[in-house]
Amino acid sequence: MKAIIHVGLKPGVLDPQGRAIARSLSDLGYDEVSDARQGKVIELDMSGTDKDAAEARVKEMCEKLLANTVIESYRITIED
Amino acid sequence: MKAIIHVGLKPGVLDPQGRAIARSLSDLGYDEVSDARQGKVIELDMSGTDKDAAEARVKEMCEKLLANTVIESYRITIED
Amino acid sequence: MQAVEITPEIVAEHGLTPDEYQIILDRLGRAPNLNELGIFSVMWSEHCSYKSSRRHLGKFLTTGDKVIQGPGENAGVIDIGDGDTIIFKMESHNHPSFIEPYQGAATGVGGIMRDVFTMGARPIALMNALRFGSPDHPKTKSLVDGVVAGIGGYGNCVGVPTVGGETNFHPGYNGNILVNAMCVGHARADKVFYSAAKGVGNPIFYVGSKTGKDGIHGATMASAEFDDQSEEKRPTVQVGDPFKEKLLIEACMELMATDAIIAIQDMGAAGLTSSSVEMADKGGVGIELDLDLVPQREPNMTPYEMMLSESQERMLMVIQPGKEQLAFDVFEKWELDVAKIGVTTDTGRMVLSHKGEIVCDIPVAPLADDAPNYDRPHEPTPKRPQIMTADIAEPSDYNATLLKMVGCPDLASRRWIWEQYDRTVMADTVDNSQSGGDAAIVRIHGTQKAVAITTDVTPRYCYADPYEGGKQCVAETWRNLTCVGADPIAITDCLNFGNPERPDIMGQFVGCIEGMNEACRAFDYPVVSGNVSLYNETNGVAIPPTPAVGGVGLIPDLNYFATLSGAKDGDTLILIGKTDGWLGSSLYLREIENREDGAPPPVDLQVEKQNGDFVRRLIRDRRVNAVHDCSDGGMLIAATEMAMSSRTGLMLTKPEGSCLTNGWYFGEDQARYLLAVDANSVNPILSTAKSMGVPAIEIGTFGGSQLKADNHIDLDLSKIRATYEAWLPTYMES
Amino acid sequence: MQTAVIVFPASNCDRDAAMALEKVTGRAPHMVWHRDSELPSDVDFVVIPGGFSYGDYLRSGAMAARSPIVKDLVKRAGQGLPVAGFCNGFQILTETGLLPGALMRNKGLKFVCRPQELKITNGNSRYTSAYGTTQNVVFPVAHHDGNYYADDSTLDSLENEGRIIFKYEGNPNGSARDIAGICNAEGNVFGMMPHPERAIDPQHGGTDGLGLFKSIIESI
Ligand SMILES: Nc1ncnc2c1ncn2[C@@H]1O[C@H](COP(=O)(O)OP(=O)(O)O)[C@@H](O)[C@H]1O
Ligand SMILES: [Mg+2]
Repeated sequence: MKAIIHVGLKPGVLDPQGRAIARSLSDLGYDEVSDARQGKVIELDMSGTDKDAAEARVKEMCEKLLANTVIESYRITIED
Repeated sequence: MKAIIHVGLKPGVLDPQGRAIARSLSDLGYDEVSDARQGKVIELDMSGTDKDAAEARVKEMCEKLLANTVIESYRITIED
Repeated sequence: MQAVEITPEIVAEHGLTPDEYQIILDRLGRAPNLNELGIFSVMWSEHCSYKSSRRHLGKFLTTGDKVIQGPGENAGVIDIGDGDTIIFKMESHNHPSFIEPYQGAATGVGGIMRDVFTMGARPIALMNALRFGSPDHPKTKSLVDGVVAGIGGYGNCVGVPTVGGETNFHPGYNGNILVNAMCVGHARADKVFYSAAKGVGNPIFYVGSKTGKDGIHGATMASAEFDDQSEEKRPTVQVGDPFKEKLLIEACMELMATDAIIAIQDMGAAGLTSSSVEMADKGGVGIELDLDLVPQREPNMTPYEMMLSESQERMLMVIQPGKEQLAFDVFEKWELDVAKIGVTTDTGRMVLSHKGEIVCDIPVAPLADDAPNYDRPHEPTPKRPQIMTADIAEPSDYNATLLKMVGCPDLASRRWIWEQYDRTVMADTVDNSQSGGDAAIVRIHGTQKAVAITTDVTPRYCYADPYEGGKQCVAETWRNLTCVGADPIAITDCLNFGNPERPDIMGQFVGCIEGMNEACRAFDYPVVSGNVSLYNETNGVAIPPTPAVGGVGLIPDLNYFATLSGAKDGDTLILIGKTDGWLGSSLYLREIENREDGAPPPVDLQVEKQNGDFVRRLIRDRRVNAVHDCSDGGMLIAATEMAMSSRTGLMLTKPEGSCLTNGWYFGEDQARYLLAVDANSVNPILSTAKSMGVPAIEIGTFGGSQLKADNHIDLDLSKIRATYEAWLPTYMES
Repeated sequence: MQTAVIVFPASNCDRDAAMALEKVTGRAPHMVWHRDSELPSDVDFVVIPGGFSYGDYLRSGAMAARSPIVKDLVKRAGQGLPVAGFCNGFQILTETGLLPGALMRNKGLKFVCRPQELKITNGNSRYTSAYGTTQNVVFPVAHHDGNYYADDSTLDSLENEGRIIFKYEGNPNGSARDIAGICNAEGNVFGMMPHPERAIDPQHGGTDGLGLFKSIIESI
């Protein structure tokens, strides 16, 4: 199994990185881009076959280590 | 429209961040995790309605700025 | 505006007592609206108003020959001659760092830098004083990791070297870590800027980042005691953008080189509220702001949110009429947000408009003048009995004892920390390969002058006896500056304590201040800036009293300075100062005997001064090769550090008639220094010392690759070094 | 002899680089703003300084490499103008493609600042000729993304063509083959992670960096 975790800043939290990307794209002439945000994706290779159980474990991992829930939120997808 | 770009290290390029995550998870007792990789997601807010045209532009942005193709590969998804 | 009825609950949520609220009602002659209440609440919070501490801070010596600006401005300013000034301050970011260590520490660094460059100084050095809980506590490791990364992440990016600091571990900080950051900057004396808004009708400019909803109520949070729920509440912490900060520094420096700025003030805690109120109050003017013009990060922000937001990297300035375009040009060049958001007025009122309505209209003066000023009851800390050295058993194995000491959390090498900080950027850090020294040395760019900087406090002494501990922390900074050959000039401080509403805590606070002040007066070493952090307490358990002191001195000529490395084979080790073998409240007692008791070593300020002046004289006369003071762990630890740093062995000989052996090695008697000198300088130095009444004795010889002491110690220096270097990385990587 | 230093938003070693150039050439360099479209015509040598251009957001050096001035820089470098990048400057040079490979996050994941011993692996290059018989030098390192990566065939050709100019003695960041500094095939473009400009004064703890500046200046 694979767990794919998207970690992004919560709405309202300053994303200096995203801003700088948007700015740089507009300098390069990509005026159609009005805003940008940057987040992380973490991909885990996992043993086991029970998706629900895996999801619960991954949720725990996010709370403990993978996301900083003071400023970040996360989304988990489990794939075969 | 929204463009979602996943940028990850190419296979064969050592991913020190991914390794560190896998190690920390195993230290925390999550033995089911055998490996981890870390990548970036960049989300762009874009004007326009033509998805194919947008995709072509975003591809250009990736080649020019958003990914370093010496070490990274990318994947683009366009959403409404 | 939607009218919110101000209930007693809302008042309490704003941290205002019924009495305080009554004063607001009296001053306004009506009930405040929510915006006005918010503004009063942050201005009258402990953090902004110093309501529990103000009357005691007033006791400090704050003036002197070299003081250009004492406490009261964003940072203190001292004169270092030739038209140069040094501007510096220390500040806490304790609570945010506990909740989100990386961003908390990072924004702490960013905030203190703004205090310094807002006064016209280019930041040239950063320091930090850190206290963590017990290494065994489950949170400690990740807090250390996050805080250190945050400090480095911000300072490194901005390109200001982080040159030193201190780090301690103690269970007393398990629930409340301390992150104190200090910034030192340099400005020409005719280019120092102040915050008093002057004149009427002058434009007010907002520059820097946009305002978001960050850390609203942060200032009140920093003044409220923690309970176990606060981790659940997860208040929004601010995120720093060091890239913006760097641009802001360069843009401010560029505009400051012109005559466009009348007054300038960074937006720190309580953001736009405290910056605008302070500027208006100091200048005795009124202020009118149109909040629609404030650059906003999110749509539909309310006046309340805008006034209370703690978004980082923002400044407020009063611009000379006619120079508006110049200001726009400079900030636009640096790609920063810039807006003219208001004007100064002659009404003495703060008037805010938003979407065509007046949303706040209050007199400025009461916000500052009527801020509560409490005389909180305080009980002196009971004196502890003195512990007799003879009552402490001697260790059976001094080799093992020394290794245990150098490898203990409070003495082990901090390399793992300081290698994450860029210490050499700006290319003025002197002797950059050496970071275990007593004080950092940073050259004034383009000159042969340098500032010496140190931070110190020994909380176990302050806990045992606040008054003696208060004297000691000031004396230790003075001593550390002396060790590098600097003339100590002035200090900043960061007073970290528990809940001031408890008389025992308030007693610690008052005791420490009085002790510090006595030392400041004895050394003519004034306080020019500082910060108070109270309510560092969880579930009724307070941190040990921790008045961190940041000392700054001047090395007038870099041809004459010293560090703890530089001892050569064949050099003699001289001990300056008297050794009684004081073990009460010592690190030895704690680490080896597991006891944290006894009176701390007394500090005789006259003796400190006499011994220190003597050592500085020798450095200036280039008669010493290396210098180190004796502090935590006593003489043997100091001598070992000198040997390790100088990469040469050392043979110590205990003089006849000296105190008991464990006290001789590990006693923490004050006012002591170790000097490495050429063998042929020994007699002249000893005889000069004698003639001046300075205790000085020869206690060892450098050379070889071992550390030996009488028949007690015989260890390879490499083994000691391995133990010393191992603890922190092993701990962090376990 | 006229030198220049390019200044990006959040360059922070620009002043240090200027000091080093002035010390060696006796003349202050031009400080060239990243938004300019052309380098001054009289320039003989360009330094891209260290720092955190654009906050190192996205990837170190990525945004700076797309700045207006860089177009002209790439053109002039192609015509043989000597260009050196230190630290962030090296990252920018790899991002522009003037130098091969990429600089990834340090293997230990931490920022690392320390005096670093380096071995001169090509003493005949335009950037090392003044070192004579000296084989090892010490420059400070201070970076978070200094882990040099290139595929094996690139590494082999760098090695075979003598384009690896400096290697680490005791690798601080996990760089492939201990690479600290490399040059292009023509030898005029050079990049390294360590900071020679922070080792030009006895008070820095050493003056080993001077040789590098002297070498390139003498070669012009
Ligand atoms: N948090 C820190 N940041 C940077 N340097 C530190 C830090 N903590 C300790 N150091 C450095 O480690 C050395 C030893 O610290 P310390 O034991 O507190 O010294 P002293 O006893 O002289 O006060 C000093 O050079 C200090 O600057
Ligand atoms: Mg000391």
